Amino acid sequence: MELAGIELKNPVMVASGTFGWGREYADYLDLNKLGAIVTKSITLLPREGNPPPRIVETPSGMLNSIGLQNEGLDYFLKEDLPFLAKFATPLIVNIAGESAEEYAELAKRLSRETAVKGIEVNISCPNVKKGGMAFGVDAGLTKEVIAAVKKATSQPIIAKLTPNVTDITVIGQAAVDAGADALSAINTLVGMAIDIETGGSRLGTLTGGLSGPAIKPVAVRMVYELARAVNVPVIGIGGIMSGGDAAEFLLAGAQAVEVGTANFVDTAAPLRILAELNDHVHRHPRALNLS
Amino acid sequence: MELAGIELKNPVMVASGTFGWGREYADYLDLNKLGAIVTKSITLLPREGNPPPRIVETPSGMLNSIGLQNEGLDYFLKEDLPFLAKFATPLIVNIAGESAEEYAELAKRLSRETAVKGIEVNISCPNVKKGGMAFGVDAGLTKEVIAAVKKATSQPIIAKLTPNVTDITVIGQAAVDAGADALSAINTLVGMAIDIETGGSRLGTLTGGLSGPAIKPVAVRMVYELARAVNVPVIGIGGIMSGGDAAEFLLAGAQAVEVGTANFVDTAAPLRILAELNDHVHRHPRALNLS
Amino acid sequence: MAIQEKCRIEDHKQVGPRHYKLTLASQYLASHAQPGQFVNVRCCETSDPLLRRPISLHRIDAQKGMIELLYEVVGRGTELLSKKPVGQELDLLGPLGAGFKIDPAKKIHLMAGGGMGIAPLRALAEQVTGRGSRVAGQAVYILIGAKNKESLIGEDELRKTTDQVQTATDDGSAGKKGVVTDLLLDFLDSQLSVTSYPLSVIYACGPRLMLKAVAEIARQKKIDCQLSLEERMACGIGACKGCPVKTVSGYKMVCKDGPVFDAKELVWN
Amino acid sequence: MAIQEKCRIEDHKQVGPRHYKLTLASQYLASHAQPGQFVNVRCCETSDPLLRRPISLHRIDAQKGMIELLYEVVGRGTELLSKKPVGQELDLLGPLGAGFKIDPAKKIHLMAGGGMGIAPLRALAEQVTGRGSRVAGQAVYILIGAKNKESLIGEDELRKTTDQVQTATDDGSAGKKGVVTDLLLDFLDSQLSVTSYPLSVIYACGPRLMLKAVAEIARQKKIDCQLSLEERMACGIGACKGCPVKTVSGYKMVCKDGPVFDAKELVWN
Ligand SMILES: Cc1cc2nc3c(=O)[nH]c(=O)nc-3n(C[C@H](O)[C@H](O)[C@H](O)COP(=O)(O)OP(=O)(O)OC[C@H]3O[C@@H](n4cnc5c(N)ncnc54)[C@H](O)[C@@H]3O)c2cc1C
Ligand SMILES: Cc1cc2nc3c(=O)[nH]c(=O)nc-3n(C[C@H](O)[C@H](O)[C@H](O)COP(=O)(O)OP(=O)(O)OC[C@H]3O[C@@H](n4cnc5c(N)ncnc54)[C@H](O)[C@@H]3O)c2cc1C
Ligand SMILES: Cc1cc2nc3c(=O)[nH]c(=O)nc-3n(C[C@H](O)[C@H](O)[C@H](O)COP(=O)(O)O)c2cc1C
Ligand SMILES: Cc1cc2nc3c(=O)[nH]c(=O)nc-3n(C[C@H](O)[C@H](O)[C@H](O)COP(=O)(O)O)c2cc1C
Ligand code: FES
Ligand code: FES
Repeated sequence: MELAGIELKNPVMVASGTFGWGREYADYLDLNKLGAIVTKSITLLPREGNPPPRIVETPSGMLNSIGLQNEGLDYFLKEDLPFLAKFATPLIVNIAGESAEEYAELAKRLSRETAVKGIEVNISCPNVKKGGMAFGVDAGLTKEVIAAVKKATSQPIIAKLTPNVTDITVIGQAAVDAGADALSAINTLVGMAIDIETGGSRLGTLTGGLSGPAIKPVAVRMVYELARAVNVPVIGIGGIMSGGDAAEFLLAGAQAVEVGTANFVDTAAPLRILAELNDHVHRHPRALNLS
Repeated sequence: MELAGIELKNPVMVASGTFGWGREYADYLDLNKLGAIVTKSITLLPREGNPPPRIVETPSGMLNSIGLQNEGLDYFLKEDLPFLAKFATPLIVNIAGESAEEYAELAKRLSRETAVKGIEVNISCPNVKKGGMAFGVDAGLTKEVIAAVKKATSQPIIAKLTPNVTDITVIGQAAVDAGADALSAINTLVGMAIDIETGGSRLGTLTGGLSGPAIKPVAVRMVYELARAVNVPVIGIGGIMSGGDAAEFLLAGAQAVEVGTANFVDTAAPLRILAELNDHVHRHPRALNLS
Repeated sequence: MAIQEKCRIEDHKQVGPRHYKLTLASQYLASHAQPGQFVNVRCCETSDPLLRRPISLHRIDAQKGMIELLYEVVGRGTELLSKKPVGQELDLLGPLGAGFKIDPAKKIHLMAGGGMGIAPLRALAEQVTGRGSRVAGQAVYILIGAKNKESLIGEDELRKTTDQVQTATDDGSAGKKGVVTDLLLDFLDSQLSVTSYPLSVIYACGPRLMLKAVAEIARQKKIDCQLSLEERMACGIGACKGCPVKTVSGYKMVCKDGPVFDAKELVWN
Repeated sequence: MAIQEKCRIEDHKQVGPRHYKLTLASQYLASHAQPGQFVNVRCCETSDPLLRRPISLHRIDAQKGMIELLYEVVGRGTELLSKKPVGQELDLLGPLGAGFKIDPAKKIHLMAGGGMGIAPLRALAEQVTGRGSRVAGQAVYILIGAKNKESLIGEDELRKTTDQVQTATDDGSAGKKGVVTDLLLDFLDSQLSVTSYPLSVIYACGPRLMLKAVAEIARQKKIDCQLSLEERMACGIGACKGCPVKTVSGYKMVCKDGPVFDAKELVWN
């Protein structure tokens, strides 16, 4: 199937930051069978990430405050890309920066790589002090970043949106106006967990990003709103654990989905979800009935 | 304890819409022992509410689309208030309207009742076509409604905020500027659930409000943000199931809490939570350590 | 008055492909519950699944201080419930709602159950016949519909209460081929004289479409009819307004005003 | 290579106030796991609690195709785990991480466990001594610290592997009154000649503060030291970057680069 000019193998991809650099999951499932691989966010320079603890479990969800730990673009190009390039699965590289220029530079250098089939622009990470979500909550800054990326690359661009906004369609439309070829939603909701014994945060940072089944109802709603508001494909993300969950996003208007937190619970999640989804679609050739 | 001029019996109240008119729970717990009773939202005229289904369970949460079903102010004053007035527990009446005038009228007529000790202004209900959340996502409209209520009553006013905004402190500050004596947060997150067999909504409406443990991390974060931004007391709401959860909100800066969805799971929830909270506070006289 | 109580599981048996019978010790419920009422069951201690699950009282034995529930595993809540071992305690809220009303003027009791709809009918039949022993002048007829032979649960047990049990299955694998309303129509048309209609009452429980059809039959034949409805619930006690059903006097709550309603009250769409 | 596998519960016993020993059938894990590695266990099928729980391999028996886990109930995940009956299957991911490294040049193996920290030491001791039978020239000493007598778990079993087991409890209700580092210091100062230090290695597992103290002792005495760390985990396989520990070369992942680290690598704060 085709999505915004990317030839996906199927509609079930893996979500940025939850599937490492692919390598980590290669023992557990056949990477060739994924709809696409979306890498963890890459930054221009290496980032050490946030202090531990970085993970807190919450009811039917988890908070993370990874803080975009990664080795930077050069390392990625040298060490990770060659591995990922070996698979028949399209590779979508997720990028994050502290300024529009950084995003543009990342996009420019990545588009030289033939293995890269698309760029997902993370303007929605809640775990960094500069950049990230600060862009994605502001229509003007969203436009600025996406326009800069658009100018820097001819690759398909997916703008990854944050749910921490009053109206996600405003941000989505801004991204489309600036040249986004697709939208993905949602990144994590900003949350907190307090250690009642110490009175401090249960994360090394004050806040983290909430993911997992807990956020699915919010994610489905936002995908529905986006799909009706914009004329580019929407990729649904948020709490997908089963083929039924994936179907829910497709019915809400998504063209494809990304599986995130589920990878931690079940290393075979994306392929199991794909099988369940195919099975469901088979039984329900056409079911779309939202008013 | 005192909160914004209301003499609470303790910091654990019940949340609007989850405790009926008190009567429904009177068989299960001693209403005299609650911090305060917050009524379901009352509107000027009777409201029939939304078509069924109105409830969908989600992972660690639920969506509701009740749509403010209630018999209207006159009925409340005649049938429910006399019952509630019998208890030593302070009564906070939650009001909802379609215009600032309606809110003001409700507040005016309620303040004549000596049994009413405070008014919680619901500008955050996501389940009505007019009014409700439409006010609470807009700082200007928030000001308008709260100012109108302020003029209409000398009772303490609690503005109940919606989490479906980019920055809850902006709305909170607007409410305070307009005269709110306290803020309560959060009301439900807007969510959707789709029936994958039919393709339609699993609710009688398209969207509903997400409540329960799933939303607790978001609620704690917003209470934390509010408590640092405004100089009136904040009441914490969202997914409180245990005394530990309540403690988390108090550590985040809330002065009191409201227990919502937990009432459905455990009819003794508020008093159990109060006992657990007291026990915790006893063991940790002072634990507040957020940077 | 309903209470929230932890009840010991005294027995827990699989009685069909996905069907279980659960016996719980509760003197309170056994003495206070009425046929048609239900309990709201907490199926797990964690927050997923979060809400209680409503289950009808299948049998109410005040003497033994026991109640029985009959349920089908259809999702995660009932799945978790089915795993609970004998000896463990279950958190119940009940008895809830308004049950069947037994009008002493009625002599002929027609009970129609579709699928798991037979669950509350056992308690009702036992009540009408005085818990097992037939009562003079009261006739109880039970009509059961199910998908197939395997999901036709509880027939043998119902026969202990009345010898008038008729069955139908969608695929004809047991009893008559057809649905429970076929049995009802057939019964009314060929086994009951029209003059007995005023002395008769129909009680039905089952899928919505079945209940609608039963209501229509009752309306046409002018027979009193009580229906036990289902709706998604949160509180189960009338507090959340989460379980509405349209009636001639507006929305009523299935958990509090029902689950049993007079068919004449209901508005179908 | 690690795999995700459903393993049958062969035995499941309470061995302490909140402590359990779980025996699982897995030829794969039993043949591939190394002491110090762990498995990531799915404690429930619903989404609350959501994440797997890391548990060390307590025993690894390739011959029988069995592994044992020793764990303490500290929260909801382990609570649910403790309820799993024999015969049920458990979803495991493993063997994960980098375990203890056995350096053939070392002859004296000092193993210090605090609380549940003794869990991986059993497998390690058995490995060093050749699974139960003492190996000539290799001495294994096990030092255990616990809160009190009741939470001193597995001492008897460890004595089957070595007769050199010393214990300490915070309240003195068993063994020496004190903590495990007291035992260690005492041992190094009065039972081991300084000349043996280069032939010795300390392995430790337990609370962070204990490990920090052990590392400091090892540094001062210039004894090789391997520490098994704990951190909150999501993926358990190095993919999420969720379980960092500060090392001299930046953050490393406890799940992948550890859980066992050379003490010299770690940066404490
Ligand atoms: C008053 C009342 C009495 C009932 N008595 C019985 C009984 O005696 N025996 C029995 O087996 N079942 C009975 N039910 C239905 C029972 O409550 C549901 O089957 C159960 O809640 C499903 O829970 P679950 O978690 O297994 O399924 P879920 O995973 O929640 O849902 C699976 C499917 O079950 C259906 N369902 C879920 N909840 C309800 C509900 N509250 N009402 C109707 N359908 C629902 C839906 O179609 C859903 O798709 C009764 C329901 C009500 C309202
Ligand atoms: C590599 C590794 C090996 C381990 N081996 C064992 C073992 O062999 N036996 C054993 O009993 N325990 C072991 N643990 C600790 C075990 O993972 C935790 O006790 C368990 O995850 C707690 O889950 P819970 O749901 O019961 O508690 P939760 O409700 O999640 O938390 C209760 C408390 O447990 C602690 N905790 C929770 N998760 C972790 C974690 N991942 N690491 C450390 N502490 C945690 C926290 O202090 C928390 O306050 C190991 C941990 C790691 C990282
Ligand atoms: C541990 C973790 C790390 C993540 N890292 C990134 C990241 O680097 N870049 C990004 O765009 N999103 C990141 N995300 C967000 C996910 O891609 C996804 O949008 C979000 O988790 C919601 O989906 P889920 O509920 O299926 O996990 C991360 C999420 C988690 C849980
Ligand atoms: C069934 C239901 C009905 C509600 N009705 C109202 C209402 O009438 N007015 C209102 O201000 N909030 C209403 N709420 C929101 C709750 O008061 C509360 O803010 C929210 O549920 C979050 O808290 P919880 O997670 O503890 O339930 C309702 C919530 C639920 C679940
Ligand atoms: S379930 Fe709450 S009113 Fe019926
Ligand atoms: S738990 Fe994911 S990297 Fe360690």
